[in-house]
Amino acid sequence: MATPPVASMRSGVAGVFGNLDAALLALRELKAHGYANLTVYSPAPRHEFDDLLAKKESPVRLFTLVGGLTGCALGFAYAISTSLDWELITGGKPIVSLPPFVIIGFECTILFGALITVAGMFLNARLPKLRKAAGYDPRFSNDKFGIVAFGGPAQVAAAEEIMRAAGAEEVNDV
Amino acid sequence: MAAAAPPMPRGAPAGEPTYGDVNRDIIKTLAPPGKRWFLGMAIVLSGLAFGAFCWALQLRAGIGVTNYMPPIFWGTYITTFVFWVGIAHSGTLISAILFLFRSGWRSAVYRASEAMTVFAVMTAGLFPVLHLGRAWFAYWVFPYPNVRGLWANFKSPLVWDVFAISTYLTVSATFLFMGLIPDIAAVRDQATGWRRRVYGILSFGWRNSDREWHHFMRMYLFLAALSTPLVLSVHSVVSWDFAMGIVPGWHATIFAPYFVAGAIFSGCGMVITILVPLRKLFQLERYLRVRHFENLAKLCLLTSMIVSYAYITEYFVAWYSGNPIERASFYNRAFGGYWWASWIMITCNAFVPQLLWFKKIRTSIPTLFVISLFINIGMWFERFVIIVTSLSHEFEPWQWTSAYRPNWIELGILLGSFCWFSMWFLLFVKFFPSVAISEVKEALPPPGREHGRGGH
Amino acid sequence: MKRTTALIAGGTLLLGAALAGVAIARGQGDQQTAAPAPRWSYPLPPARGTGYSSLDTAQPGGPWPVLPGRLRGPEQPIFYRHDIHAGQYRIPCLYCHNNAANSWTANIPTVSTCMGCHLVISAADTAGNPNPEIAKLRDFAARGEPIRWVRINKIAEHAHFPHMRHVNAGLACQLCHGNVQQMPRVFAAQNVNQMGWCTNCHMRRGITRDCTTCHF
Amino acid sequence: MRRRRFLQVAGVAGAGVAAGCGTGTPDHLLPYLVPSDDLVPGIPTWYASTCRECPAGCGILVKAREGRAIKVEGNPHHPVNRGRLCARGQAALQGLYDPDRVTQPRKREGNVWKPITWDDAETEIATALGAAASAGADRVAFVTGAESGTLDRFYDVFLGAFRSTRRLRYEAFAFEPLREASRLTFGLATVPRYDFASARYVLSFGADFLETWLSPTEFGRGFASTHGYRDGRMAKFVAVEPRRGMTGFNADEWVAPKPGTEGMLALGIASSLMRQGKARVAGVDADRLRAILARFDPGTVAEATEVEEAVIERLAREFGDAQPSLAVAGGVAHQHRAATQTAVAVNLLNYIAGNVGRTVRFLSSSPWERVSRYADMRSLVAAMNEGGVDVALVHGTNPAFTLPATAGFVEAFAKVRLKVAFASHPDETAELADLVLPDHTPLEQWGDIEPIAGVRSLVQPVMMPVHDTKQTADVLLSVAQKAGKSVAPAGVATARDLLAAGRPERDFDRLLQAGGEFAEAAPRAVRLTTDFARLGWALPAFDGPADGLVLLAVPHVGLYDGRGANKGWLQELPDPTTKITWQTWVEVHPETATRLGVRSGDLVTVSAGERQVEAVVCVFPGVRRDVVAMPIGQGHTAYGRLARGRGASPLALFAADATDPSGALAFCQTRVTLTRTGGRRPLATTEGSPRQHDRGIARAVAFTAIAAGHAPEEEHEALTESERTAIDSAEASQRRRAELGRYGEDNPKWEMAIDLSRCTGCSACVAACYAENNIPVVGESQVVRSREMAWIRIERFYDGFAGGENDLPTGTDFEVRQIPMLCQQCANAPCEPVCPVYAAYHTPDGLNGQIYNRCVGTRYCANNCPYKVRYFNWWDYGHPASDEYAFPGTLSWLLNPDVTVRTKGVMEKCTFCVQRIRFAQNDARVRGATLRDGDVTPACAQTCPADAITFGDAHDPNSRVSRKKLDERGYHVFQQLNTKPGITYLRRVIRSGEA
Repeated sequence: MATPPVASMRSGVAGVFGNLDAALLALRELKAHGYANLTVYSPAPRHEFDDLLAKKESPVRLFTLVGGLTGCALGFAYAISTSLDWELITGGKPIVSLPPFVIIGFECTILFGALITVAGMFLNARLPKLRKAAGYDPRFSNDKFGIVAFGGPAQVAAAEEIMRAAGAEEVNDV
Repeated sequence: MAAAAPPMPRGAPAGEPTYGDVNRDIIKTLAPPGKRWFLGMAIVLSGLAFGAFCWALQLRAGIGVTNYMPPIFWGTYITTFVFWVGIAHSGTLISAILFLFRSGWRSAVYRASEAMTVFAVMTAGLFPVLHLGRAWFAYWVFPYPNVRGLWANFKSPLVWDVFAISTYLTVSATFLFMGLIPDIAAVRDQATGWRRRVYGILSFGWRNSDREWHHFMRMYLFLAALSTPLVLSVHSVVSWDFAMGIVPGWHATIFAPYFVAGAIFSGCGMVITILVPLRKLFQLERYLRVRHFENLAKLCLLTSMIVSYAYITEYFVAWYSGNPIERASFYNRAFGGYWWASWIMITCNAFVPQLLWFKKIRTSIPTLFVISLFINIGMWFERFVIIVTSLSHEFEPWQWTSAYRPNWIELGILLGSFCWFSMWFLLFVKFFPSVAISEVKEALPPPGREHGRGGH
Repeated sequence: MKRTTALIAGGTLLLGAALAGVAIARGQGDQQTAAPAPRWSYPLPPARGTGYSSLDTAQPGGPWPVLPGRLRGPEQPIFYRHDIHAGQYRIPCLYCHNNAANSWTANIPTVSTCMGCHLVISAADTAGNPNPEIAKLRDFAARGEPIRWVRINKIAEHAHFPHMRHVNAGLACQLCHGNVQQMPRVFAAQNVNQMGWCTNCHMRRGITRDCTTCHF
Repeated sequence: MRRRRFLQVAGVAGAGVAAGCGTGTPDHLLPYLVPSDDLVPGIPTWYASTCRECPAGCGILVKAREGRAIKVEGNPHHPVNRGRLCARGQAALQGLYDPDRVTQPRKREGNVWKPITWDDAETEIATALGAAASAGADRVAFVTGAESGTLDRFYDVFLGAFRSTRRLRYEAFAFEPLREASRLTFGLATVPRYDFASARYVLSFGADFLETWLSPTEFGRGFASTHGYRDGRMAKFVAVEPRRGMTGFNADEWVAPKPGTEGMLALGIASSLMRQGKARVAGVDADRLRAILARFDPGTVAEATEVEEAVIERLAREFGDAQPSLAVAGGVAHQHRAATQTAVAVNLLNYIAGNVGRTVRFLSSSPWERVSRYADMRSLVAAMNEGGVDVALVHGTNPAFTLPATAGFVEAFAKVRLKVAFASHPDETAELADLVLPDHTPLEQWGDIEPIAGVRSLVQPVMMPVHDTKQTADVLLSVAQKAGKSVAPAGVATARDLLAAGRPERDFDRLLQAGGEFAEAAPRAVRLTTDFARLGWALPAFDGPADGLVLLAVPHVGLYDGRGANKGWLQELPDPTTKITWQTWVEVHPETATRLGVRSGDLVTVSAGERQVEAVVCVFPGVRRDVVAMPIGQGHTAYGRLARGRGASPLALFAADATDPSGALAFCQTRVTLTRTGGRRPLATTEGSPRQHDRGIARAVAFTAIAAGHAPEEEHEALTESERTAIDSAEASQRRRAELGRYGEDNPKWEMAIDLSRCTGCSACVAACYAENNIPVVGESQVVRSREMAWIRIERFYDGFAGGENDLPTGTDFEVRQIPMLCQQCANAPCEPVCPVYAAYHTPDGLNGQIYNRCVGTRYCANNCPYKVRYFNWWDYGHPASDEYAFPGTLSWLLNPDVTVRTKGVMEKCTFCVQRIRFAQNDARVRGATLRDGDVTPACAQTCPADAITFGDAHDPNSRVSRKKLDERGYHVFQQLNTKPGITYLRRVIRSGEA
């Protein structure tokens, strides 16, 4: 990884950790020092980071709920309205036979629920990301953890200190 | 691409891999394909071409080119349709249901299973079209606004099927792809040149950040939660294709759970059938461990028992119902013109899996592979028995027959379907990681804790 | 939190709407047979544009309607001008196509029907030569040869259309065939094989839409 | 009525294009030149004529659309058939449109056929005839089929003009024993009129009167009306024959005497009748008869016939008690060396029971009197062999096929200098001829025949000739003119002129419109003569080894003597007895089959000495253990694509000189041995299981029970109180839904009632359905795969005997249950809701609609139909470019333009002839009338000779079908499935045991 161009004003630092505990220590310290604008990179989801970052419950679940309900309503509405559009009796069954329509409703619930959940994830996770993320290092998808801290020059310097102290293998400017 | 790594020793895998090992070993599977891969692809494509040729003949002349004979209006195609839908199911079971149950062992095998699901549904989805008398009007079963003002009959189980299968395909493909995103990102970070760009696009710019993981895990959980009822519903709906009919031998309330269990059974069998060569060829012994196969074998044994129980129940209910037509149908199933199909089914599905009670057999990969082949054959015959023997011996004795046998056109299309499936799978393993990188990592002790407690 | 509430409320609303729709729809299903469908007159197809003559100045005995710049429809063995016969001279459609009133198929008039008038009428020019098209007709009649007209309107063979019912119900021929009286050369004004077009008219007039009315 | 020059309205006739999309090629419309009074495009025209498919002479009405005949139906005013028609009559159209017809005159030059002009051909014949006439008398032979009426007389005149009397009206089935027996017993060499309708008891000694015997449609109607159960009454029918064929299937009892002993049994019954004092003869006749019959005491007869004494006594008692009764004999299959004796014995039996003059009546004449005898044919063969015939004219008959090879016709015919075949089809005889002058088929001809004395039934062309053909009489007139002979009154140039001669044109037109003059002649009284006393009453001899199996050669219901073999409908019509199509089979008793080690589908060589043929074994319980039977009609070497090279003819096994006292060829003359060839050929049968496994499909009830007022017992045990309550409440809760399948009362609800006690299984309905609904003929290979398309089929189950569920009966005491199975038009149809695209749905008038053009071909509906009456288009039968095109050549002309021709991949099924319903409804609306009961009749009900099928509006309480539905014998097939079928079957009533 090439070192970033030296700038007089650096907006943040990225710590590269080869050790989960070191990364956790750094994160805990940074949090304790009041750093709010932190990004943690982890090759696999680690609940330890979540615990430390104390995030709010992800709103993705609401998307699921709304998607599911919409799908259900659309499924039923579709089946019922099209059946009524041209009334054809089959097998002596009512035009609007709800039991079979439950299946349509159900499948639409799942379909819309799933697709809107995915859409919700994309929205909330700010995907797709078209530009390079500041401080990202390809090793973060391999075997290194990363913490990127942003702030004023003083904060950044302090963050670098904290990271190095915690055991960062490298601390790079962003 | 990763730099050349020291070759893995063959035979017993070394200890727990590290994060770095995982990346290296799995991304290595995407290395440019060798001769064997191209040979395999050539075989698969020629099989597919033969299947396509058979279908072309059928489209040109009519379904008459098959050996279908009334009253057996459904035969090989619907059998194979149900077979492939069934195969699909264990993939979702392993990826979604075991995810919800937090079964850690799934992480190593789920990617291949989920891919198998998608490709199996893609294969299955061909058959309802293939078997149509007028395949070129297949789109009429979709309720789309049209100039005739006609819609689809939502009371028809076949329309339920349309919805179930297309939902299943969409959702399982989404689920597979969502799970792939972090891994694609990992591949991207190792790749160079145009590959890097392509994987970059496919990864949607995934960066492994805490925000991404946070929402991703939620989404993944809900997808799993939605997939679980979906997978149960899909095979239930497929079973209702039959159970909603009044054909003796089809018209049974047991069909939904019976079919779901059978589907998972056949799917687990197919997962074993696929993973054994995959593990061998890609030297993934460190990730696909005997433990995983043993668990799959246990799942096979469990579902085999459920399926066997369903067989017994079917016969019991036929007898206990006192309905002479139902009884005749089941008597015919076991001892009539298609006795051989029934006994192949029972042998492969009920008797052979009993061997899995023995740990020695469960942990012997070659034996498991052979048993899995038996399961595949048995489950194909299960559908054949349900469809063909029931139709051959319905209400009207004047219309009984047991002369139907698949002919070369039908078998050609059956072969074509296996090749179609294999083609997608072969492409998949060369373009995407067939073991989930991030999930395997998640299950491993993280860097710095390798000698501490294990993952789960 | 606000967003959450909104989302839940929206979802509930949608579901409620769907359920209400079900309720209303089911109620309608019961009434449908009782309530008479409104009679609704279908607009006649257009009579202006490419392929149409203007009849404003054409009077019987007067000059013929002026041919439009571009003719539509296939060329026929005889340039029979509906705009003169049916338009300018107002010969009723059923005069020639008389079977439309009593048969499933409407007929093309026999050569002798044409000759009924054209024995006398020759639309001769100043030199006394009959109009060349009429001469062609007379040749056909003299040779005893049927005229190979090119078919314009053909309903698919899986649909059976009783002309006599529609004619007897007082429907204008133009409804399906377009304003033939303004067509120098006949063309298909409507795609008569568009089922929705048939059923819409049936639906609006409260006529059965049962499939076996036409398909058997 | 003169058919003006017509030109086809293109497109209307183009029903050949299947349900699909518009065609790309431009269509042309060809208008008529002159408007025709009786021809409105789109509206059918009906022409009255007479069926010439067999000598019975049924009256027909032919429906023509735009100048093409598309359907044949019975003429309701005709005294022979009263509007009904058999399968052969229905298939007359396929003769007309046979793609293998001779299309133009042709002349043999060496081994090739060269076209020739009519003029040259006529000149050549005229020259040859002139030469023959000058060479001597009787040097011209003219062989026709059974003819009567004007043209028949004309042929004689024509022949006379060339100094010849060698005129043969040759029929393979000439019923000579009947004629000879009448001569011997009553002094009249004729065939009496049999009145089945008034007989209260029918005994048939091998007469297949519902199949090919004399006039099957007429007899079928009469038989059904007396044997059909109504208001506590029905006649009993006992079949006495070694093979139980379709006619025997309708018997309440089957008595199987040893082959050849039927006559003896009849005498035994007559003898018992005398001794029981039930005889209705007195005086000299009685004494004389008593003396003759004394030898035939039940004991002796029982021993000879292998029929129990008690049975003989009982039959005699029943036969004597039922008044009047009727005994018949003379079926071709049982025409052995003593066939005349059997017929005489039966005549005596009728005479003793007092039936002569009641159910057996002698009219002034019968068309059968004039039919030539086998001996005449043999003397013609001899004459031809001796070179005594210079010119042979053959018209409307095919002796080269229907005579046994040993008769030497082919060789003798070859010696004739000029052989002229006036043939519509390239049959075996035409293949041997020097000149083939294509004849009009009967539907293009003029003529008149006299099926019953006093009835003049006219034949008139129903359309322009399909090909460059000419009616034989017209050719002969022109030949006579060229030869300078006068054979007709001045001014007569055509057959039509001959017919109309001496009648005003208007009068003749009126006659044509009616179909003829139907004043049946009065019967005449007859007295018993003594000629029969000379008979020796010896049992017939059979050739072949004593332990061999007696071979019965059975006329085929569809193919008759082979003339139907190039008609797809008749080839594919399942034989009513064995249900086999397209093939030649040999019927073997189950126990004999076990003994011989053969199974159904085994190929065997059937050998009678040196002569042998190959056939497929069909294990069949309707033959005695010592008898095998083979159908006549296959084994053609010419005649067209369907007939040629198919199957074998049992006639090839016959010695030509084996005759009975009347001189008739013995069709039952030899014992044969069966040897397995080792090969197998799957039977092209439509039969699945021959047993109904107690499923209550074709139900029956004993006459004793129903006449005593017992309702037919239910098929299941009585319901308990709680079951009843549960069912009732479920039904109540379902009522509103159940109504959905019925729609409102203001719509009609089309329903059908089928009286199984009338249905004879003759399968005329099947052929009618093929004709009406453009059903494709699929061929042997597809029938083997059960892919036949017949929308209505006759199922035939063996029942009423002790034995396992899968066993075939081995004794004679089994019942045959026949049931026409067609779409039941269920109100709760299982086929409808499974269709994803609404191609199957319920119409407001209670039909189970099937919209071909919407069908995508999932075939779920067929799976879900418990009656299995849905048929799938496995191939593209309707597309001319398809390899499987079912309507090649001119066959496509018979397509009904009112019915869509189905494309490949769609499901089809019986629609209750919805096209007829819609036509009738539209017609009524245009006329401002309302439909009355009987205005709509589906093709099957229309043609049913037994009038077993009733169709109508079940919402009209006064309709015939509504009343039939309430019959105590009514039931629905698979009632337990709650499909609410629209077809009510009325149980067959079986009058077995003592009656």
